[in-house]
Amino acid sequence: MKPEFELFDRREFFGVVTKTAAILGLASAAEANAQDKGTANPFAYDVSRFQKTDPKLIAYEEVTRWALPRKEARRLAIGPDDQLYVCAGNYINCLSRAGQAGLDLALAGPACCVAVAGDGTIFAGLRDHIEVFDSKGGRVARWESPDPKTWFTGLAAGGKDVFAADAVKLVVLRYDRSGKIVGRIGRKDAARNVPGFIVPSPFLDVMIHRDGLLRVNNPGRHQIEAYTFDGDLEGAWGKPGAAIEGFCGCCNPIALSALADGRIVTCEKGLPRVKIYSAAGEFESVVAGTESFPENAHACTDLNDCIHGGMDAAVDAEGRIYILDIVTSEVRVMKRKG
Amino acid sequence: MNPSPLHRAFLFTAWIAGVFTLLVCAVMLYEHFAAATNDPWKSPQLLALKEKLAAEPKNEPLQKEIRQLDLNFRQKFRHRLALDKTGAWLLLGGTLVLVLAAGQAAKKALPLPQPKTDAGEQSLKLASRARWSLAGVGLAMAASLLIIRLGNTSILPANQAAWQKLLGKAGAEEAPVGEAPALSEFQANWPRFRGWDGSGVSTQQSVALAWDEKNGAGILWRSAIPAPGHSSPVVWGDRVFISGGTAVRREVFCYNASNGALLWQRAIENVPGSPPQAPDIPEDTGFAAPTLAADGRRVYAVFGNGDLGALNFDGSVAWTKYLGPLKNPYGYAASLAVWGNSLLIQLDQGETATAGSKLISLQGVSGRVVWERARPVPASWATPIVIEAAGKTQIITLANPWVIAYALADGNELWRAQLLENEVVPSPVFAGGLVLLLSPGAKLIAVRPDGAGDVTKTRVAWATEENVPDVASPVSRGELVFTVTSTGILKCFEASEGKKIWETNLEMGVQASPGIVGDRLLVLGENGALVMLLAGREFHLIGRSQLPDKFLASPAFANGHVFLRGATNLFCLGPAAAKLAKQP
Amino acid sequence: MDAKPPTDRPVTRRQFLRNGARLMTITGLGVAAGALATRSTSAAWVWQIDPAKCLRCGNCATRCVLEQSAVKCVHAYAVCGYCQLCTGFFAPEPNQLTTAAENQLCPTAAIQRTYVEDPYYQYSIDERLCLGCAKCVEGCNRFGNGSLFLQIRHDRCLNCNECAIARSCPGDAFRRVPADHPYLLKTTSR
Amino acid sequence: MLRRLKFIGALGVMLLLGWMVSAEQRFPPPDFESGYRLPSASTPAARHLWLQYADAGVLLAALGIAVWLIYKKRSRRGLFWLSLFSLAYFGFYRQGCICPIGSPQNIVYGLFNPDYAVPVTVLIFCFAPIVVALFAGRAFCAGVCPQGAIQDLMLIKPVSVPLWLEHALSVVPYIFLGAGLIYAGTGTGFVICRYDPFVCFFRLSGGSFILTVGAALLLAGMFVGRPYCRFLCPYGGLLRLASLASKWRVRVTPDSCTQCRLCEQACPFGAMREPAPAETNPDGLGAERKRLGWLLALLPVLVVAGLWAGSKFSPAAAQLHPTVALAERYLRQQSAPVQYGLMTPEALSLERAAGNPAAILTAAADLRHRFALACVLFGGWIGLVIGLKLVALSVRPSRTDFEPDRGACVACARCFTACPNERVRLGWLPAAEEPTAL
Repeated sequence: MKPEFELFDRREFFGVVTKTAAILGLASAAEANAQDKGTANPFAYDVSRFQKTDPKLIAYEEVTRWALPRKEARRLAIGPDDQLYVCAGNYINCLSRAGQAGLDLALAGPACCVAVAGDGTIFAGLRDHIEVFDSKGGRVARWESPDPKTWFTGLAAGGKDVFAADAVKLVVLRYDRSGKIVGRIGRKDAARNVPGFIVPSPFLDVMIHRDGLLRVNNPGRHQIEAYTFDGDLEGAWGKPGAAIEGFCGCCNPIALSALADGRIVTCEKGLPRVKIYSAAGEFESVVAGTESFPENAHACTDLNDCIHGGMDAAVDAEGRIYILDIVTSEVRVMKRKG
Repeated sequence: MNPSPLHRAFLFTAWIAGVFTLLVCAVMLYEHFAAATNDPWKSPQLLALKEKLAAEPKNEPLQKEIRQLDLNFRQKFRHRLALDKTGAWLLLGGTLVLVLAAGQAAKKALPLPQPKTDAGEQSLKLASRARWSLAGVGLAMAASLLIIRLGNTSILPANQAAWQKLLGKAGAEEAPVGEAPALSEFQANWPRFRGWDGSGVSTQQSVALAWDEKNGAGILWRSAIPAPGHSSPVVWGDRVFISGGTAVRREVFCYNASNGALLWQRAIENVPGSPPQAPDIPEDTGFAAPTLAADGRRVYAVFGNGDLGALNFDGSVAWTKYLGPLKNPYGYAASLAVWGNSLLIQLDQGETATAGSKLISLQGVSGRVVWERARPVPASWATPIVIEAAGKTQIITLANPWVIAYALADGNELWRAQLLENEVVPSPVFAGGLVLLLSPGAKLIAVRPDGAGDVTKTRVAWATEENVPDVASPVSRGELVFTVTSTGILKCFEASEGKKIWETNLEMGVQASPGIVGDRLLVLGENGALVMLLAGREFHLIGRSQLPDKFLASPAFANGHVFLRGATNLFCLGPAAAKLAKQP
Repeated sequence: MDAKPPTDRPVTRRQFLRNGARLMTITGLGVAAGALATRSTSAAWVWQIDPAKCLRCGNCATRCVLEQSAVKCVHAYAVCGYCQLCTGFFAPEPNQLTTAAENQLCPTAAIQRTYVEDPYYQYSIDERLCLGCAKCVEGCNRFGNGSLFLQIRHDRCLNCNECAIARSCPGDAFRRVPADHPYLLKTTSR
Repeated sequence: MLRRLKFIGALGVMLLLGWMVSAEQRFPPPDFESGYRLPSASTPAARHLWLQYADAGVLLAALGIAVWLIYKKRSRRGLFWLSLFSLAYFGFYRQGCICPIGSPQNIVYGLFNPDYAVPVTVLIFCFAPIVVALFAGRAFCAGVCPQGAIQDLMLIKPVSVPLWLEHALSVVPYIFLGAGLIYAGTGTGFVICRYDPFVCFFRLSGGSFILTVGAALLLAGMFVGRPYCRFLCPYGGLLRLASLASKWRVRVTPDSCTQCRLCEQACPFGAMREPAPAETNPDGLGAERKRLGWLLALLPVLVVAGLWAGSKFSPAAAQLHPTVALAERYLRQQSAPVQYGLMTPEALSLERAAGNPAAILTAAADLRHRFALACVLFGGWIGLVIGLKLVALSVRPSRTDFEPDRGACVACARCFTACPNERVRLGWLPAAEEPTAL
């Protein structure tokens, strides 16, 4: 044992110094390894494999696309004259198939949905009421809703009836052309084994199919339901799933349209994609996959919710599909390959 | 010395504690590294199984296996957390024992006297050694700086010019800025709230008005205003601009200055990002309270819902921008300021705590944000002014409690003073080298704009406690300051030291800020009474006229005319009617 | 540094210098304090996450100085759709809509799914289990209404002078907020 | 333009609340039939304000007690227990933040960032120990600082560091301080807190790097007394300066020094200084004077060199700021794309930058500007520190007794009992055995 008090012991001192240095070296090495180099995030929510679509399934190609004159587009419809009617902001725009702007109807508030009847009558759905214009754009009528909470998100106009989908009250209202409510379709009703709609976000759509039945999307149940005008459930199909043949996420599909031969076009948000199913509900082909809507796919994650994402589609006489991207306010015109 | 049993005991304890501590350390380290694969969200095994299940969804045993494994891992995880906690405490305890025991073991006896060494030599040697080793440290420092410098390969631009180029690229489609109209042009017109410098003082030498108590004679023309609003007229050349709007639609109106014809009206709408549902704003303020600004090429308008738009003089939309929802209890009302090529917006909102207030400088041509500065203030309603003082172009902003001056060029703060209280509505003016401002209802204050940092103590020329206005701004040519309260008390102060010279009661409600043309002071009453006085050291009424409307907006002076925005009509008064004027 | 004025004069001189230095320092501190008086507050600051800026990168789970992060997932029930198939609760491609491990998204099963009434389910966070990894937040935002979001829980946060997560936050979502309004919650308005 | 502000003030407040709900109503939750009511998210409150003022109170009290123990009681034992208390309270109970060591950063940050107002408690934590040091030396280090206490506790077998090395390394804290302040002023972060080696022990958790560093320092601390306090602690540097001008000072013995050299090794922190040699040979003196002159001339040169070096250093220094780093990564990504993993912080931050490059780049440019200035000052500061230390080292000490160096002494009171006079005073030795000076 060495004497307690010599001035200082170089060996011991430098020993300590070197040890410390060594430990520090090790530490920094450990830290360097600990620091992730951006190679992987163990908590990543991974849907990347669903964002690529198998090209063999894609049956359509983009002919052209044009930006809309007005922002905040929500839905579009195609009139008898093959004109596009887009509700955007507080307006209904009428556009030619080439995207030439025509009629420009101002509304009291933001438009949520639009439909055009065979005689050219235009129905504009606002949050809580419906405005009716003649084909020249002259205001004809204003139909109030029965409930203050109402939030119309889908419209369909037939010969004698107009159907309005109310996403809050979870019902499709059947109006006659005079604006009188003649029926309520789709409300939960065990007796008629109607399951009832589940609509967590403002995307309930309704359309009249050529087979004379209504088609309504039931996003919460991931299915499409067929109703008679009187509200009898005639059938339903569709299953959840991020895979291409299913309806992804919590609440899809969000919009419907039909081809001349009765096949059904569906739109989804979250993984924005447009697909075609047979009238019976077999998955058939893809019109446009998630990879073709980058902004839209992003919108949901950027805007911190998916209420502002989404799209709508309509089909013209030639079977071209017009896709409205409500994030970019663009319309894409798709036509069948070959 | 031979170690006592006590000493041995301590030594022994120290050893035990040391070994124990090391063991605990080892265990914890092992756990730490094991965690790399054992956490449920990391385990490759579990992930693989889940993949497998995706392939064969009906596989019951596989499902069971996954559940079991997941449970195990989660339990392991909780277990590890618990272990870490206890481990840490054990470690702590172990170390404590180790230290205490070892400390006792290493206890020293009282030192023995040492032989004396040559202190002188010692200290000299020491000093020189110390100096050299210090030099060593210095060199090491320099070396490490050098290494870091060399190791760093920044591809960010090194100089200002390169930055500008880069930012230009980043700014994407950069419209050519173009040459701003000369200052003289701004002065000849009425480009913003209270004129080119926001002082309410006209550059024209005189205005000839007709006086008639009953039906306001001397009105050159009047035109109906299609939409409600409180924004004051701005005038450029032969155009008069005002704004109006409601929750549904917000528009800019352009009139012909010579005959009052409505040239065009354009709605600012479909602004990207602007919610379709306009916020609720009190009637009193409405959506069109902020006054427009014009720079000879475009007119700019901001509305209470946060929509900002630039229109070309032909009425076409140049660009629009959404400033975000404006959290303002009475509705946003600060007017736009324009200076050269830049458009300035004082966007004070919310509470100090919510930190939403900012001052924004935009490029007039493109609407691109040049700079943006956060402001530590709650909502305010005063309009900023731009002044040339102390060799700098300064932006003077008022809000409770700070008066803050920013450099126009880069938005950096120049000086600030804690002078204001309550809800700040009156705007500042710059006259006679002093920034004159009102602490609503409480004080008239003059600040020398040549300070830096916090100048509350140092640059306040004078402050006069008086019942001063809480809405209308002051007006001054430099030697006298005039203020008029909401109840019509008109006061005149000495600009040099703030002494009150005279005061009178005009017996009318006043919301509009007064203006000065030549040696005349114009005060516009809420009920339409237009009063002209001599802007002098003693009270001298020249004339009083009655206009058939209600007036909240401040008058504009241009082309020898006076433009007044009423609740329903836009008025132009002027010398064409001079023949009926009985001027003193 | 232990600098001493170069002098062999009597102690009083050094004493004098020392007193001078002390006086100057004290006045200096006084001035500093005065200058700061205008920039100081009697209140305190705490860290908080701005949900609108959060990018769900997972740092909150790994970077907190606490072994169990002080950041937890918070649920704004008023914004929730009470979905049967909650993308914040279920993995992207759930095998069945049950709470079985293989279907859950949360790595620690910290989300409780309770039946309310057909067809609605309530989802609530068990903070003792939550890591703050934001996996569910991403799921909810991507497909749903974004009712799940991260917040710093002040019963756990040590309020470090420098927040280790804030330092590494890719969204620059952390900021100091007044301690009397310590949360930035999502509401039905925006 | 606004009417009757005052009168609708109350209304205004209500409308503000009104704004909150009416801004843009989102899609409502389903209306339940079962009478289910929406729960609301719990919001545990932050630590009470009064508790923070209580902390400040404890600090002041502890400082007072420390001074009393050092100067009146002259009791090492008392200080030991006080430091144990501080370790328990400020260390393990308060878990570090906020402590005086980090507080100067808050103040600088507050000065250069208008959005951040410095809490009063922080002002107290920063200034109180310095003021005390101006009168009574480093009482804070002695008994109040938890970081100091934990090291002091670990000290088992002191090895005296050679004095020359002690001197040389004593400039490091000032350089660390400089770095801490420029990073605080530029809003980059609080590096002094980031690299505080002991807080992780107080919290019983921390990053692997800092844990290892802390452990290493503690191990070293078993032999080298208070390594952090002596060679790193920036706040210690401030207190060192303050105590140079302190009114009272720690003395080995209140009575006269008998030059018995028994206290020579009593200080484990290398603060003990021996009396200046009486005899001085004139020629040597001349040489020293000349050297001093040269070093004084060198001082400005060093400062200028520092300024220059600093200016070169600034781009690298700016890299530590997240925004600058992001701008950097963004530009690199433009030229040479890197594939980052799914949803990794890197990838996400890049997406953010791509969303609005102009904003990020403008901010980065702004910061680079700030750093350019800050780093020049930093460099100059380094030059100044080293230069002054050189000068100080070339000045002849004029000590007549064995006494602890004013700056270096942490007032731990260990040396007191090493002095026979003190022992006599305490009655441990009979006066007869009082050793005479050698």
